[in-house]
Amino acid sequence: MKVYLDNAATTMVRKEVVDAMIPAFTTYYGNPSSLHEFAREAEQLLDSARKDVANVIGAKPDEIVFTGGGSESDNMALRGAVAANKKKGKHVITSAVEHHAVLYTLQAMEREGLIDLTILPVDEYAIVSAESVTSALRDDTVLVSIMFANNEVGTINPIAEIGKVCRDKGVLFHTDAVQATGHVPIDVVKMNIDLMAISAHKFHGPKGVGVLYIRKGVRIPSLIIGGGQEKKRRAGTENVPGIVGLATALKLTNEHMAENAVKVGALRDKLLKGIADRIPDVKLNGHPINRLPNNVNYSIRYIEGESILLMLDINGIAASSGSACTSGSLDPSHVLLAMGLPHEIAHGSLRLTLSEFTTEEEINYVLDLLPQIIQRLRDMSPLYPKQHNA
Amino acid sequence: MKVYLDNAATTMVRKEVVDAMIPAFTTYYGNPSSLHEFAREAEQLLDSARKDVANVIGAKPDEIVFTGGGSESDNMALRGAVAANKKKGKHVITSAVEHHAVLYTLQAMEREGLIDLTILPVDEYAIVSAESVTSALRDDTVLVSIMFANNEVGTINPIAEIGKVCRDKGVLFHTDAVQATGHVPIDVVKMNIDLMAISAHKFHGPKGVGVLYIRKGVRIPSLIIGGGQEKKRRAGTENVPGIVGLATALKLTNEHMAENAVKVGALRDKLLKGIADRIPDVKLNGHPINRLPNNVNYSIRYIEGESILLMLDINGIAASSGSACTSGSLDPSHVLLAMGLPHEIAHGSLRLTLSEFTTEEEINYVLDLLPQIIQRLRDMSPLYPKQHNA
Amino acid sequence: MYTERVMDHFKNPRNVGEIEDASGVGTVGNAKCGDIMQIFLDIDENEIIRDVKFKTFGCGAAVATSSMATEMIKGKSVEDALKITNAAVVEALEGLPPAKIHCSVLAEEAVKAAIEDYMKKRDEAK
Amino acid sequence: MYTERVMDHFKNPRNVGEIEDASGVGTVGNAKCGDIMQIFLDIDENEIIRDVKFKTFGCGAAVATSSMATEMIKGKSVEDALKITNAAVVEALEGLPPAKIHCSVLAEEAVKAAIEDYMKKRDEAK
Ligand SMILES: Cc1ncc(COP(=O)(O)O)c(C=O)c1O
Ligand SMILES: Cc1ncc(COP(=O)(O)O)c(C=O)c1O
Repeated sequence: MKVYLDNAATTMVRKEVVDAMIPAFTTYYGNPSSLHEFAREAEQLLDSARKDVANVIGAKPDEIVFTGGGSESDNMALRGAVAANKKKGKHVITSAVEHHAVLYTLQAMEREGLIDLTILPVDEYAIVSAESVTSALRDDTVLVSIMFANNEVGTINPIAEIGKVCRDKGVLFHTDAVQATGHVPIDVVKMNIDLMAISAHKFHGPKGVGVLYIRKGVRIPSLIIGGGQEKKRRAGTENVPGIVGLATALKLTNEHMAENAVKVGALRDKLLKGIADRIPDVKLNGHPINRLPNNVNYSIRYIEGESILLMLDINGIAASSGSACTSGSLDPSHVLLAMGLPHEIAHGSLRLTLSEFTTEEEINYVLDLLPQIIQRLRDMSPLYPKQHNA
Repeated sequence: MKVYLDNAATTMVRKEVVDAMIPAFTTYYGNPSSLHEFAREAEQLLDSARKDVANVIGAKPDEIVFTGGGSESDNMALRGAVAANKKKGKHVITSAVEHHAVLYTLQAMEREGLIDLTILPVDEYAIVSAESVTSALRDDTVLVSIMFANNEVGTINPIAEIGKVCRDKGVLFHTDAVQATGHVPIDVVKMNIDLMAISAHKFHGPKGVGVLYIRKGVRIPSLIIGGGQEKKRRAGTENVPGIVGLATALKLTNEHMAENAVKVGALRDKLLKGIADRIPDVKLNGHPINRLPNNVNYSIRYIEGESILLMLDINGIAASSGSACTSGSLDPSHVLLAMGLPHEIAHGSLRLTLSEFTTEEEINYVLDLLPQIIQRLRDMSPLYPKQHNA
Repeated sequence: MYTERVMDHFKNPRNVGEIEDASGVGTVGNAKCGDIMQIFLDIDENEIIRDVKFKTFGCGAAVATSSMATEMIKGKSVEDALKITNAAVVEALEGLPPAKIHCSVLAEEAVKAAIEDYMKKRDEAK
Repeated sequence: MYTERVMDHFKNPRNVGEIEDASGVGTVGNAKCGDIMQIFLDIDENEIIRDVKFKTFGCGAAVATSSMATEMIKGKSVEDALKITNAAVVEALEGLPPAKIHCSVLAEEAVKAAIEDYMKKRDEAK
């Protein structure tokens, strides 16, 4: 049996999305900037994708800039917002649990002397409170970047509150919504969001294509300079098939968001509870309620994450420990450490992320196997207390 | 009849490429950074694509960085090379006929105070000579960026000579090979190239994916920061299907390069000669011999480019005037102006770019129609001399 | 990018040509900018525009705005023709892309230049 | 990312467990870094390693290198066992990813720590 529970890392592209992309590869393949029928057809595909994306997040089509993925969107937002506000100041606020596309970029900018950086701590659930943002704001603060939902532990931040705090102070607010988009309702207007990053491959769309929402009136320089595409905000021939795929996937995910939250949420809860019931000495990471409906993240004491993943993989189960980008690295998850977990416990985390294609059968299979796997590894571990061992 | 002669703007994705991509969308969809079978499958696809691309350009797989397209590759090369050589100097040399992804980026960097920029003039054929590079080199020159082949007029530069001049002086050499790759032989080692930009959609691959070749030993900072992908050189979940598509397309184009150059070259020559024979007062733009095998570019006196395109489009023929990215803009092509054409002649250029899928029937159709179209527009033109008019 | 109306006037431009011994000729724009419009008027003794022709070097919008402008003033009095605005031309064409609005301005200017030329000739003849 | 050899030792680790009243025990690494290896030796009067067991907290490579190291020293003399190198462990496993080489170092160190412990006890007993 093959069970894919690594949907926070990336998702399968759904059939409807592939079907929607194919004509853009082979028939409507013109360059939208050209001046002929092939180009107009491609431009129409772009226009309608832009409208669809705007609709889902409560934006206007003009506010949607298509990019080469979530990381590019984050980089563009951060570098752009800081460059555009040089005269006002150079203080930036972010949180300790951001994705590396935000955290490493801001830290690089700090080293380059471009910004003064405040990294807010989080509580034990990885939540960034609006109060902590408020008290960190300074007169020279130009940008606040707080993620919508955390990729490792699934915790959802009080984005509307943080947005309000920033808007009231006249400070730009960027949110990395790569994990949230398509999974929880987003309204950029009501939430006072100025800049927002989206990535298609997190909701059954293709890899290598994303969105940066830029609120009307916010002007930031381009990260990629050249042709006049995307109203001069992002150069490069538009990835028409990818953009069509992104919009198709987002529309579909959004249409079924509520029902999927229930369906996926129920399976997720079964998995959450099943693990807690069957395996001693585990600790749920992330907020129990303000949490993405598809995320399970446990620290499993006495053993190390990679070993768990390998054992699961041998049995056909795809999972993660820490974020995908840093697996292979030796550091434990910066997110779990920021939440206050001791190193040895942070090393033993297991993330299982579901999708609407996950079945109950798959969850049962995991719940059957996981306890044995954990026990086997614990029996091998010098940290596992003797009394259990007997 | 539909005739697509805008292949320098973008190309149809060939069937073999779509077929190669589909499994990466729907079956091998794992995130290559994860630790399970889905991830390993995706990683194998990446590895083999990297080898294929390296083979075609004479590079080592480690030297291939996959990006979100040609513009990103150019931006990364330019910003990266300058940032990495801050201590050595800040003088950069480029040419007046570069694509905007190079020219505008360097001009922005100049405005930002990051570089001193020398923009070399070109000859009447748009050629940048190695001698002109040599005489522009200074002790504080850190980078030379000269395009391999021009996107508008198809002229091929003496890249190996320029590469040698730079290497001898210990100056980094970047070449924008977006138009050349797959169409003319490239050997990064023999040509002494340090950095080179490639874009898949110019050789029947997908849009939104490209390559930056970075010679071993050349270290440049990332343009997009975040996860550790591409050996920490380009963050963001790898666009596995796009990369597979790029490699498949490049391999196929490369395998048939010689035969296509003959086949496409013959049709191109028929078109070149046919236009010269049938239409008076036209001027070939670009070098007659050192020229991409698929490029036709004529200035057609007394009339304006967009009108020609519209008339062609009405008759099912897709063509370009100036580069696609600036159509819609009011400026005439900076390339034609740099070649010394007067404004009113630069305004009347027509670019027809063929592909291996172009047929003789299509060329005949264009040759039949074009003279009438030109005559109609000339009859409407106040610039058209009376004696012709009679 | 162009409306059907624009494309119709581009494909079938009305009043293309020249008028020999025209009552007034107006030429505006220059080749450097990529647009030249020339308007020829034949005006009768009651100051009614009996005939109008144009020649244009330029993009699709330049051709369409010239064509539309000539239609709008044909048969009108000189006085009425002087009231033509670029906005009216754009409206008659059911819109133009923002980058092409300058073509409609050129068309307005061409009409006015031709009428001025006529007036100058008329006043000189007096 | 792991060779078949590594995966084989990870899936079926040899010599897992503890030895009560071991002749020598070595523990290296720490939980903070994500790896702890513990090696237990049973050494006979001829200084031959009669039995060896290990316990490991760590990644796949940590488990595989511990397992391989115990296999390599089992039945060997203490003198020979001291000559074990991390490179030999890596070679026996047909390679390790660069980021995991430190695990083989840990395995070497664990063996040596266990032998040192044995020697210390032996010398104290004299
Ligand atoms: C010479 C040249 N450089 C760079 C580019 C930019 O490539 P892309 O559109 O893939 O970003 C193009 C084409 O658009 C080009 O022709
Ligand atoms: C929260 C978050 N931000 C940013 C990214 C980066 O997106 P991408 O991989 O599409 O560049 C990811 C996923 O990788 C993510 O989970």
